[in-house]
Amino acid sequence: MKYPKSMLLEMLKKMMEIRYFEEKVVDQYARGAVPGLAHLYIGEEAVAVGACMNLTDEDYITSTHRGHGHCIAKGGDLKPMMAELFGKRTGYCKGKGGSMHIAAFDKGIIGAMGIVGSGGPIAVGAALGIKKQNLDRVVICFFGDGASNEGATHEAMNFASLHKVPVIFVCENNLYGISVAQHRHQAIKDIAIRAAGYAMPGVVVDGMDVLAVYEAVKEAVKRAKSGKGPTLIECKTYRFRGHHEGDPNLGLRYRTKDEIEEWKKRCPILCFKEKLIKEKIAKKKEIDQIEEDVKRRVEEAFVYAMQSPFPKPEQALEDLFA
Amino acid sequence: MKYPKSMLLEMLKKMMEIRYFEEKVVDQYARGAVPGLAHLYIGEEAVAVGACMNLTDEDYITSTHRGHGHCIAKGGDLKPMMAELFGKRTGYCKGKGGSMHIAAFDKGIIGAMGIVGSGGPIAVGAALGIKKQNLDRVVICFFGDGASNEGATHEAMNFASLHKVPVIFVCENNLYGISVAQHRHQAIKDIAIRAAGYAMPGVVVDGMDVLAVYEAVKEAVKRAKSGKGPTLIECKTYRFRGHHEGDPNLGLRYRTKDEIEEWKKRCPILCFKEKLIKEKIAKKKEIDQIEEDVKRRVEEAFVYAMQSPFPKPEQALEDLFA
Amino acid sequence: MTKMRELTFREAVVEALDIALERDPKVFLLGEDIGYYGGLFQATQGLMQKYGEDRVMDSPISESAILGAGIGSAIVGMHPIVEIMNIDFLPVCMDQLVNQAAKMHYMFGGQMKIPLVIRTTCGAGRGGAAHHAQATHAAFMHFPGIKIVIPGTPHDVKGLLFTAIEDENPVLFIEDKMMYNLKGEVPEGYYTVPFGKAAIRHEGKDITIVATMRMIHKALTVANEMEKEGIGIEVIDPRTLCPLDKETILHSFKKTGKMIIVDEGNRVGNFGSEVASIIAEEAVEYIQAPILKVTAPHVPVPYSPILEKEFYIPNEDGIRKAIHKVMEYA
Amino acid sequence: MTKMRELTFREAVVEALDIALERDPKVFLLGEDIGYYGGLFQATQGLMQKYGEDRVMDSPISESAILGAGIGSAIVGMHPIVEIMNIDFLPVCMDQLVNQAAKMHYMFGGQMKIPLVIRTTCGAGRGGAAHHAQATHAAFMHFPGIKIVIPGTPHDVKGLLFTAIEDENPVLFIEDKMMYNLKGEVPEGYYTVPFGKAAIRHEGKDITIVATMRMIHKALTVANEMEKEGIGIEVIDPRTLCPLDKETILHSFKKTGKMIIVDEGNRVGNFGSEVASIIAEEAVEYIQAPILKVTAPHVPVPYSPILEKEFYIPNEDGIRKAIHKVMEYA
Ligand SMILES: Cc1ncc(C[n+]2csc(CCOP(=O)(O)OP(=O)(O)O)c2C)c(N)n1
Ligand SMILES: Cc1ncc(C[n+]2csc(CCOP(=O)(O)OP(=O)(O)O)c2C)c(N)n1
Ligand SMILES: [Mg+2]
Ligand SMILES: [Mg+2]
Repeated sequence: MKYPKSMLLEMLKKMMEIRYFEEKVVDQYARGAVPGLAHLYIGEEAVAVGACMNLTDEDYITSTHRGHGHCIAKGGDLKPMMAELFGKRTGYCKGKGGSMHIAAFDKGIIGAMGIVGSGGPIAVGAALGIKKQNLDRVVICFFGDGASNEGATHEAMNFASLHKVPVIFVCENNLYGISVAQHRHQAIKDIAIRAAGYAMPGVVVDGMDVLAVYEAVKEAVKRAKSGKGPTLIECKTYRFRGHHEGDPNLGLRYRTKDEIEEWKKRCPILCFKEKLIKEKIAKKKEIDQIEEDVKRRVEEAFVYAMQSPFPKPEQALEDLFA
Repeated sequence: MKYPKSMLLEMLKKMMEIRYFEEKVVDQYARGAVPGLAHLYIGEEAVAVGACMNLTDEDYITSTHRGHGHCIAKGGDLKPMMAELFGKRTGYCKGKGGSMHIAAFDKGIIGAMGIVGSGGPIAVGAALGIKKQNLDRVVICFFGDGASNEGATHEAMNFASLHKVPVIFVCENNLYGISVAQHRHQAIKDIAIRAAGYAMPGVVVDGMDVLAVYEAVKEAVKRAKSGKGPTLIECKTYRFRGHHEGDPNLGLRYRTKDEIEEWKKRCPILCFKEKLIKEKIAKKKEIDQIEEDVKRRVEEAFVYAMQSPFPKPEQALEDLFA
Repeated sequence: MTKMRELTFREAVVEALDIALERDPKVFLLGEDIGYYGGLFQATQGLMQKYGEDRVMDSPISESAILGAGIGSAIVGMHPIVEIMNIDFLPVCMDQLVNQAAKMHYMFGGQMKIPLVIRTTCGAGRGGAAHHAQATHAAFMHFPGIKIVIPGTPHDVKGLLFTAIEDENPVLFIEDKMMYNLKGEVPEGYYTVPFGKAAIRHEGKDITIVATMRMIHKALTVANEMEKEGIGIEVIDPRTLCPLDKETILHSFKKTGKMIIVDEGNRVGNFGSEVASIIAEEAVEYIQAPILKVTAPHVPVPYSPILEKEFYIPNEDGIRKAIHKVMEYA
Repeated sequence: MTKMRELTFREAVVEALDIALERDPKVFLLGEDIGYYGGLFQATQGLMQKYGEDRVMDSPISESAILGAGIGSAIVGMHPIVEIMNIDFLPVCMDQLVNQAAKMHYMFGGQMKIPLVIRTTCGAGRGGAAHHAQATHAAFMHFPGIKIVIPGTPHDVKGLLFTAIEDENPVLFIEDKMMYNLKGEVPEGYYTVPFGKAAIRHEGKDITIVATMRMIHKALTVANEMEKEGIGIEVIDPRTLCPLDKETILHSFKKTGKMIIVDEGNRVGNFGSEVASIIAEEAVEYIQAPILKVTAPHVPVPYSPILEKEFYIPNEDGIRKAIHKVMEYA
C-alpha cells in the first residue's frame, strides 16, 4: 500500500480506541452506571478516523450527539472523556456536558451539539473565521443522514459554498435517523446529490473503509485549503448498536437482524485488520499488541473516571459567562 | 394560438389588475397615505397570473410579503384588498394584517406570510391535508430567490417530495433578495437545480412570459393531482420597483439603471398585449376596453377603501383565538 | 365506592391518542419516531401498528416542516396532533409556532381556524443536559395566540388532551417526561378537563403554593408533612398556562396572603414571575410575606447527576426552606 | 459648559460600528442588506463602502447561518457583529441563539469564549404588523447565557455597543427602531457604558417608573408633567435586561413604595412581570400600592394605524392612568 505503515497502524489504533471505549460504555450502561444518554459510534469508526487522519490539532471539528468517535479520532484524551461521561469534575466539560456535549478546544474539538443539525452553521462560522484570519486550517462538520433534512444544514451549506470557506461536510449516512430509515425520511438515495444545489462537489464513499474516507477527505481538505470552498462527502455506514443504549434489541423495532448481521460482516476494524495482515503490512502479533494497549488505556481511563471526584453541587452556578 | 381567447384575455386582465392596483399604491404611498410597508409586484405579474390560471377557488396558495399579485391572480377581490392596505375594517383581515398579510380563505388564499420562507412548510401542510382527504386540489407555494436559502424552504421541499403531496413550489427569482443579488446570496445560477436534491422535477421558465409559466404549472398540477408529488418551478423575473415603496431610486443602490431598463423592455403586460394584437387574437380596441375597465375597478376599490371605516381601537383585542 | 383503575401518565397519553384516532378520522399524528419506535418516551406505542402509517406518521428530522404540516393541514380541515420530541427542540421551529400558528388567526382577521395540537416533553432528571432537559414553557407565554397546557396527573393528561383536540386553536401540550411512569386513577373512555380551570390539589389556609407538572407532587409531599406540623398549605395546579386561571390563584391567595411558586423553569422570566406580578397588581393589599419562587437556578441544565439532581432541579428541601421563610411573616 | 454635539440614535450606531471596525481588525459585520443598502434602517450606512465587502458582509436570507457564522467565527478568534434585521425573525434562528450561543460556554465547562454581538431591532409604529413590529425582548430573558442590551438614548447606544463588543459573551443588542431618528448628545470617540448599571433618567420620590427603550421618553414626558402637579416620578432606564441592575430598581422602590413598569412587549411574560416578581420577593415590606404594568395588550401587533398607534403601543395616557391609580394609595 502507498501509505506509511505508521499511519495505517495509527488508524487502526484510533478505531480500536473508539470501539473499546464504547464497549466499556455499553458495559457500564447495562449496569446502570452511566448517568445520562449515550449514543454509540460502534460500526462507524472508519468515518471519523479516516476523516480526522487528515487533520492536525489546529484544525477544527464540530460533532453530534453521537460524538465519542469524532472526539477520539480528533485526538481527544480518553481520560477526561470517560470522566465526562460519568459526570466527573475532571471531565472535559467539568461534568456539565456529558456524552452529548464533549468539547476539547485545545484539540480543535469545538464541541458536540445535542440539537440535530445545529453544528452546521457553527462549523461554517469557524471556517469563516479561519478564512478571515488567513489561517491554513480546515473545519470538518460531522452530521447524520437525519440531520441532512434540518433547515440549518441547508443554510450552512449554502453559506459555505457562497463564501468558499474551508469546511468539509462529512455526512455519516448510517441509514437511519433513530428509527426512521432513510427512504422514509427523504426521497433521494444519495445525500451527496444535494451538493449540486450549492455548486460544490459531492462524493459518496464507503464509510466502512477507513482509507476510502481518508482519500475523499484528503481531496476535500486540499480543495478547502486552496480557497475553492466546501465539499460534501457522504459516507455510507451503519451503527451496530441501537440509536442509544437502551434502544431495545439494538433497534430491532425498525430494522432486521439480517440487515444488522450483513453490515457487521463489514466491520471497519475487522476488515482493516485483515487487510493489513493479508497485505503483509503488519503481523497479527503486532496488531494484537496494539489492541492490548488500547484496552489497557481504556481501562485506565475508566479507573481515572471512577476515582475522579464529582463536582460540588454549587458548581452548577459556575461557567455561565466567560 | 392553442388557447381559448377568453382565457388569454383573462390573463391579460388579471395582469393589468395587479399593475393598476399597485400603481395606485405607488401613488398613495408617495402621498404618505399608506400606513405600512408595501412590497410591489410590478414587473412580475406573469408569474402569479400564469400560475394561478391553472387553479380554481378550491385550490390553495400561500403568499409572501410581496403578495398583492398572488392574491389578485387567485381571485382576491380588489375592494377588501385595497381596504386592507389602508387598515380599514372592511379589509380582508379587518385591517389587522395589512399589505404583508392578506388572506382570502374563501378564495383559497391561505395567506401572505411576512417571515421569509415560512410559507413553505404551511403550503406543504395544506397539501398533506388535501392528500389525506383525497381532494382533487393542489397548493401553490410562492417564494423568492432569497427565500430559497431559508432552512424552512429546504424542510418543506424534502417533506413534500417524500410524501408526494400535491404542492407546487413556484420560485419567483427576481434576481435579488432586497439588495443582495443572486450571485451574492448563493453560488448556483438556477435554483431549479435544487429539485434534484429532493428527487422532484425542477424547471426553469421565463417568468416574464405568462404562457410559459402557465404551461409549466399546468404540467406540475397534473403531476401533483396524479399523486406523483411536487415540482419546483423557477420563474426568472424582475421587479421594476424598489424592494418596497421607499427603497430609494427603485433600488439603484444595488442595481443599475441599465439593468432595470433592459428588463422593463420585457414587461409581461406590454409583451403579452403586443403578442395578442400581433397574432390577431384581440384588437387593440378590445384590449383598451379591458384596460379601462380594470382602471375603473381599481378606482372603485380605492374609493371603497377610502370610504370604509377604520376598526374601533378596542377591536385590537378581538380575533386572538377562534 | 370501588377504586378506579390506575394507569401511568404514559398509558393515559397513549389511551387518549388511541381514542382520538378512533373517534375522528380527521385526527392524525405526525412526529419523529412516533411510529415503529412508539415515541422516544413510548407515548405513542402501538398506535402505528393499529392505525397505519398514514395516520401515525414518522417524520423526517425537520421540525419546521412538522409544525408547518400541522398548521397547513389543520387549516384545510384535518385535526393534526404533531409531536416535537423535546421542548428543547422548539427553538428550531419557533417561527412556525410563535409567528405562524399563533398569529395567523389574528393577523388574518379570524378567517381560518387552526385546530392543531403540538405535543412535546420537558424536564430534567435523566442526564439529558443542556439540550434535552429544559423546561422552557414560560417563554411561550409571552407570545399571544397559543394555548399552553401543562398536565400534572394521569387523569388530567388524558382529559386535557381531549380538550386540546377539541379546541380550534393551536395548543402547545407539554408532558413532563419525569412523570411518564407516575400512576394515578384514570377514567375509561372519553372525558374532558377544561382549560383555564386550576385544580386545588391540597387545601390549606396558611400558604398558597402554585406548582407545575412534576413539582405539584413535590409540593404535595411537603404539604402533607406540614399538615402534621399544623401548617396548612394550599397546593394549586394551574393545569393550563394560557388560559391561566387567575381567579383560583387569587382566591386562594386572598385567603392565605402567602405565595410560593414551584416551577422547574429557569429563574428569570419564570412562570412564577408572572404569578407574582398578577398578585402584585391585583391583590397587593393581601400580601403578608415575600412571594417566593422555587425554581431551577438561572443556568443551563448541567449533566452530572450531582449538579442536576442535587442542585438544579427544584426539590422538597427548597420548598421547605421557602415555607419556613414565609412563615416568619405569620 | 459648551453643549455636546447631537447625533441621532441611528448616527450613534453607525459611528460606533465605524469606530469598532477601525479599532479592531477582528471585528466584522454580517447581516442582511447591511452592505449596499446600508441596513434596512440605515444603521450601517456607508460602512461597506469604507471597509469593503469582507468586513461588512451582506448575507443570504439564512438567519441560522448568520448566527452560526457569528458563533463559529467568534470561537476561533474573530469579533463578529451580526445583524438580524428584526427581532421578529429571531424565532427563525432561535436555536442558534438560545441553545448554542447561550449554552456553549456553560455546557462545555468554560472552554471557549464567544465574543459575539447580535444586533436587532424591535418596536411597532410603522405599520409593520404581526411579523415586523414585535418587542419580544422579555422572552429571551428566560434563557440563561445571553446578555441583553436595550439602549434608550443616542449616548447609550454608542457606549453600550462598545461594551457589547468588549464583552466575551453573546450579547443580544436590541435597537428600538422608532428611536433611530431621536437626537441626543453623543460624545466623540470611544467610551463605554457599563452593563448592569441602570440610569436614573428623572428623579422623584413618589413613584418609580421602570421604562424600556422608547417608553423611557414617554415616561419622561409624563414625569415632567407630573412634576408640575407636585408628583415626583423617578424614571429608571435599566439599559440591560441581563445583567439587570436590581439594586437601583430596589433602591428607588424602597424610597417610593410605588412601581409602574412601562414596556412595549406583550402583557404576559413581560419584562415588567419580572420586575414585579423581584419586588414581591425582595422588597415586599415596602409595597404601598399595586405594581402596575403599562404594556402592549396580549395580542399580535395589528396593522391598522388606529389599532396600532391608538391602542396597541403603550402611550402617555396609559402611563398617566397608571399613575393616578397608584396615587390613590398615597
Ligand atoms: C432538532 C432535533 N430534533 C430531534 C432530535 C432527537 N434526535 C436525537 S438524535 C436523532 C437522530 C439523528 O439522526 P442522524 O442525523 O441520522 O444521526 P444518527 O443518530 O443516525 O447518527 C434525533 C431525531 C434532536 N436531538 N434535535
Ligand atoms: C426570516 C426573514 N428574514 C428577513 C426578512 C426581511 N425581508 C423581507 S423581504 C426580504 C427579501 C426576500 O427576498 P426574496 O425571497 O427574493 O423575495 P423578493 O422580495 O425578491 O420578492 C427580506 C430579507 C424577513 N421578512 N423574514
Ligand atoms: Mg443516521
Ligand atoms: Mg427576490
